[in-house]
Amino acid sequence: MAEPSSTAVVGTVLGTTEEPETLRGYYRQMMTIRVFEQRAAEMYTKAKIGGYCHLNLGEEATVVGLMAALRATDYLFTSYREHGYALARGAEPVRIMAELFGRTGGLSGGRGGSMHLFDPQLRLLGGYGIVGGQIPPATGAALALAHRNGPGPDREAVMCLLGDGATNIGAFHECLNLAAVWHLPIVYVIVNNQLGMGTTVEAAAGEPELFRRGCSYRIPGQRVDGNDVLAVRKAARAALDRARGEHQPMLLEAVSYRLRGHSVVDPARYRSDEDNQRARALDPLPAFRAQLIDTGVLDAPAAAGIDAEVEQAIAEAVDAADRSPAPAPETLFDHVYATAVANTYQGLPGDPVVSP
Amino acid sequence: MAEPSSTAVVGTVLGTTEEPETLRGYYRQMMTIRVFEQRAAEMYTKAKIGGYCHLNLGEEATVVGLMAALRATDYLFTSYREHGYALARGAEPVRIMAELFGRTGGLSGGRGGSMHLFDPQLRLLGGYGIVGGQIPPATGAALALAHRNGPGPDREAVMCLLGDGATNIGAFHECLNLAAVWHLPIVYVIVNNQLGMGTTVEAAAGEPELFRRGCSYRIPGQRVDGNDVLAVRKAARAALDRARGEHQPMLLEAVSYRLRGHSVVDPARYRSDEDNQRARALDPLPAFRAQLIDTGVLDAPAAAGIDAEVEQAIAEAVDAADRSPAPAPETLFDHVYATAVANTYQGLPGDPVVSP
Amino acid sequence: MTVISYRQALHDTLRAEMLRDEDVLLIGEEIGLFEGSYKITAGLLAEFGPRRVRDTPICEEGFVGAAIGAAMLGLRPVVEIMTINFSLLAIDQIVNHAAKMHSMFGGQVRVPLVIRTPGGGGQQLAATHSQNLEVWYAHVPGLKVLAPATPADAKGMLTAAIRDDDPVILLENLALYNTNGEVPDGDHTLDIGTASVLKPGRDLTVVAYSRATVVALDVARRLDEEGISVEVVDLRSLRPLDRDTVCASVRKTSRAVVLEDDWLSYGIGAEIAATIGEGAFDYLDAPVRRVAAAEVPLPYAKPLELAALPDAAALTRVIRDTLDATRFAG
Amino acid sequence: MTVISYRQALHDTLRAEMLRDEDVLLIGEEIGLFEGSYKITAGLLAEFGPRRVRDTPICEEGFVGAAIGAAMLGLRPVVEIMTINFSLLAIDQIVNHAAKMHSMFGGQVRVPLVIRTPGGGGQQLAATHSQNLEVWYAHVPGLKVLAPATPADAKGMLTAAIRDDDPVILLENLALYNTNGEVPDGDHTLDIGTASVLKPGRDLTVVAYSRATVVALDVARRLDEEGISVEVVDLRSLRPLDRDTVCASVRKTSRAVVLEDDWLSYGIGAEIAATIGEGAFDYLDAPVRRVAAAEVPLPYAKPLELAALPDAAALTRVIRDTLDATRFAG
Ligand SMILES: Cc1ncc(C[n+]2csc(CCOP(=O)(O)OP(=O)(O)O)c2C)c(N)n1
Ligand SMILES: Cc1ncc(C[n+]2csc(CCOP(=O)(O)OP(=O)(O)O)c2C)c(N)n1
Ligand SMILES: [Mg+2]
Ligand SMILES: [Mg+2]
Repeated sequence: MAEPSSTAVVGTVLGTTEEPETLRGYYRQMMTIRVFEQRAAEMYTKAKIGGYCHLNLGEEATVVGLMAALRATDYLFTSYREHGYALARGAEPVRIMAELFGRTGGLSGGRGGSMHLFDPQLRLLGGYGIVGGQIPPATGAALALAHRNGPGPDREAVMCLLGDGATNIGAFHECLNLAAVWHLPIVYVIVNNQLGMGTTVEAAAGEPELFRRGCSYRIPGQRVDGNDVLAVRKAARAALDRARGEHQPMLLEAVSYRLRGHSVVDPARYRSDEDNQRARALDPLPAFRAQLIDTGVLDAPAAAGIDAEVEQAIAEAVDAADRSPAPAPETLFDHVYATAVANTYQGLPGDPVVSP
Repeated sequence: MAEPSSTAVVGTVLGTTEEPETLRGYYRQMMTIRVFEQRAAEMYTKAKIGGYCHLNLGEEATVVGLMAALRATDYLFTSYREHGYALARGAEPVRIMAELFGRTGGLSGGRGGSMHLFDPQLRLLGGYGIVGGQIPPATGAALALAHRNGPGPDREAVMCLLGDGATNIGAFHECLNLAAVWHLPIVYVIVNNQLGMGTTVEAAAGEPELFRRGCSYRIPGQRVDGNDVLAVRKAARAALDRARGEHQPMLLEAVSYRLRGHSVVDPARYRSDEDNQRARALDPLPAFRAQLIDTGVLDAPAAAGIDAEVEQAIAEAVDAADRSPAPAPETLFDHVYATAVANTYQGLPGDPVVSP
Repeated sequence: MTVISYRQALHDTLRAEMLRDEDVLLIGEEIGLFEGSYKITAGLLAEFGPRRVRDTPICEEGFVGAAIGAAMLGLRPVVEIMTINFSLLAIDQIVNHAAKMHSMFGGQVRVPLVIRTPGGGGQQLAATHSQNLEVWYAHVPGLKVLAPATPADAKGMLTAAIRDDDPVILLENLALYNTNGEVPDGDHTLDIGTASVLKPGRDLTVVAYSRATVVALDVARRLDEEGISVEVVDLRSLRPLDRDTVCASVRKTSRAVVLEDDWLSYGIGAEIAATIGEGAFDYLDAPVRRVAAAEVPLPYAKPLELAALPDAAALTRVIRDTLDATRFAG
Repeated sequence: MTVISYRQALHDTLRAEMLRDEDVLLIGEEIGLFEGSYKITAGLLAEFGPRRVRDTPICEEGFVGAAIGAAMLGLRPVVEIMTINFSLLAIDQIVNHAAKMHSMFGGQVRVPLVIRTPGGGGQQLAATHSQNLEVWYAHVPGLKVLAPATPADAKGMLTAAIRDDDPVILLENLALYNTNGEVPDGDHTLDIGTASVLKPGRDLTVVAYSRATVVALDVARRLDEEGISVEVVDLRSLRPLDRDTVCASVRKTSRAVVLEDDWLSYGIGAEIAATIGEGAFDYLDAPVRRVAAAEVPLPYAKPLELAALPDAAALTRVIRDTLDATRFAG
């Protein structure tokens, strides 16, 4: 297991130049993700949520730092582990929870579920359940940007998130190469939580310093401490600026550590006690809270106040989500096609194929 | 277009330590490939050969150098541009030409054609028509070797050839990574003929110094002048020795230049006159002949003698191939399965699906 | 109307749509400088430049997926996959992504993407380069799958495909590129999802698509001379499938044969036969027979290739058998 | 005979074959340390070590292709692809390579490879993780495709698959892993290519495979109580397809319904219906109806998922309709 701070890390010293309000805002966002994910786990155990459910627990600083760097006009593609990104990008918690509950009020109308959050207003162009599946469409979105406009400081860019495990799949290679030869405004961010299910980065990758894997396309890489929200933000901003300003792709790696199992149902027995202790030690939330208190940005009561507000807000979101109606069976064939054409078969199981 | 000799090239000075007989043998092999391919092109125009037909013209030094490095016990996987490899590996020209003619005497019984030469005795485990398609099976062959035996100087290794264009496909990435994490005895050789159909290496690859593309897996790379048969042999031997002796994969790049179109039918209009002049200037055959004559290994009459013998041998092979019978239609269902099982449908077009 | 080749019809349509709509762009291997493996895109790089005609490295998964992403942002990419055999490398992006997005994301994004790709055997390209795998795509909701047989339909369907907001697979055919036919001048678009009765007949219906349609028409015309009246239904659209037109024809003729270039078991013809069996059950005088490719990885050697692929002779034989089985007297 | 689960049957068979033959090795994502996404391989890494139980990075094309190469050199790899949905990433290696090699290389190399992979919807895994794409593989000569429904058949077919010298796809099913059944002790192997009549009946034949077979049996047993005698034919092998057993059954019952979990159009049932329409034409009293999944990318929301997937109620309804249509009186 790589020490996230061991190599090539961009450090940031807290405080001085940063508005306290901004920092408190990041804390609130991180806490919102934490609480949301805990409630999601709970709802899963209560069978309010089905299918797979992957949480961002332990990745909150990465999530918030990345989303702070992204402009409203930029586009975001993520893997299936994306609740936190939707939250930090500004989606209402109720709409995410409603999606997890499979309700019409959900971000994807209940059709996508946990792995497939989508919001065109937020330019969140999808969570994707096939490992690496988001990489080609994200690359294509950047192609569309480059097709329409030249580079410039006010241009749009694309951020494509992927897990450490996803760097081993062919689409990663094909698309980074395309981004390089086509000069696309895209930042690929490896959210390295040090595991792909039960597999460590070292077991999976011939070059485990993943940020170096852009070498095969002359795409520069950078590793950042994913538990340091400001370091993440800074590195992501620089990468995005280069992408939009020069139409040059970049590979960023944010190293954090997955706090729990791969998905809600995974007890993570393959992890040792030591691993788990380390996970807790690296947990970015208590660390950030302590830093803010140390530097006087927050005091304990204020922190507790934010925590309580967040708990309250998420609790309300859960309730409100539960009041959102489930899609009616009659809507089954909605959205299969965007353009209606003749003879589309819309039989239910057991219906005849031709009216006799 | 990269100058093959511009970077990281392993040079070799002819002569001194090398047996003249060996050098003359290489010349004969290179000439055999040259003549075979020319006759193949001719046979294609005469419609004795169908489908696609890709020639090794311009790559003769690479082919002969690589095959000289390979031991009889090693395994070879190639792309569809493989006539020369089969020849240099020791296949009788008649059996290759018979395959191109689609005859039972062909290396694959006439079932595979130009792109799919196979010979288990020669451990030539196939030419493959899907770009990059040979990379996973080759990697798996190396896995089988590693599964059965540890490393050692007398062990077997695998050589997997691929084109410059093939380095951009996902399987390249996935398999080099597998070879790295699994420590496989394999040498991947990029036969860089500077074009994939009409596409230059620079247009296709973010890192056009292709031998560097192992960086993403910590696989060392080396570029060699593919027009220098001894340099190729030396680099390939070293790589194979490392593969068999340490179970470490290696990426070798041999740079030459495609003399003609992508396949027999391609007039290569996308190439400039300058390109074509350069191709002729780089042609390894006259260069090697001149070198051998300069260094006294051959004289002009001896060279002419070899040329005539080769012409004669290939002409006989063509004739003999033409005498090999075509497979009988009754053998259509042979080899679809290795293990016969019940109810395999063997209807011809129009046959009923069930005997009534 | 002008008589042009299937290749020319495709080429002219691409050009016309690129002129009409600035958002249409072409993506594929060797479509620019090389002018296309089968020259469909000849001249377009010179006319529209590399921004609109984008050559790609060899990476089907990557460039097809990139076209999907470009389509999500409102461009209208027309991708060429050199042959359908190579589409297997991109199939995760086509089936797990393009086909799913509109529905899975609750109707919030559209994927106006066209994938042009030829199928077909018979050119001695051997097992990996001669496949007809269109049934795979036809099986998948979220995709539309077209398979024109004539230059006119090639134009009409490609136009419709480019203007459609869903991912459309346009299946071309190596053996059809050089065939000629009358093509309507000017704007010409067809309704996706409709079959066409290319030749009316009374005695038996042949259902076909793509190259098989051309063979079927030829056979039907020859049988006409013997007083056997064969109706030819050209499916044109494999998804949606125009079951009504197929069944209406068979209700009239009471006999049907399917001609298809893919493998028999689980091929396109299976669905056609099943559909007829259900939709024209009471009208059917004889079993629906399928004339399809022998179930082998297609060998390179010409005599084996010929033995494996369906042809006019096999179709004619099965038509006669079917008529005989029902004591047809002409 | 011992009663064990389908999961246990698969696990025990893998273990037994690994003990029997040193050349059998397992390759797949998370099959070792993680003990398998669905725990089929639990304990095997501990018992056999990483040489025989090989965890791989996420690279389906790469590791499936590597298994092919290992098989070419005489090993007998059993690959797990986590679900059939991810097999799309490896399909070029499976269909363009494994399926072609023996034939295309003139019979000079064998590919004794097994690919185990579960299909199936109904777990709210949404559109990309709930597919039943077995018909794609069933269409391809050079492959053998098995789809056991019972723990006993899971054992018999996996054993046969491992000992077979061709690439075999063994389709498992998420919904079957926890089902129980009697399994023969000791060595137990089945003939690839044979269907089985799981329950004899007189009035109507239901043809099914995998999970659908279990539903069909259940429905058949319930209808028995009403005096409706349904015969259940479990295909078990999708390629080769045992057409004779299917047709023989329908020649006896004169009515047939197919139950399948895949999409209706161009699904497995299309071939079954076409086969019956041809092979039992003169015996058939009513159209062959298919009960299949609605043609949508499967939505996550439970009510939509339930509406889209075939179930016992739909099968029962169609059986009754079919009997009614032929004025069946019991
Ligand atoms: C192509 C593909 N293969 C396998 C899976 C199963 N799978 C889901 S998540 C996962 C691990 C991914 O690890 P990583 O990329 O590190 O992302 P993380 O889950 O850690 O966020 C795997 C193997 C899949 N969804 N898609
Ligand atoms: C997956 C795939 N895509 C496209 C093709 C068509 N094609 C055949 S050869 C070729 C160019 C390959 O170039 P390179 O790898 O440099 O090999 P070379 O032909 O120069 O030996 C292409 C694109 C193919 N056979 N397979
Ligand atoms: Mg991870
Ligand atoms: Mg090349």
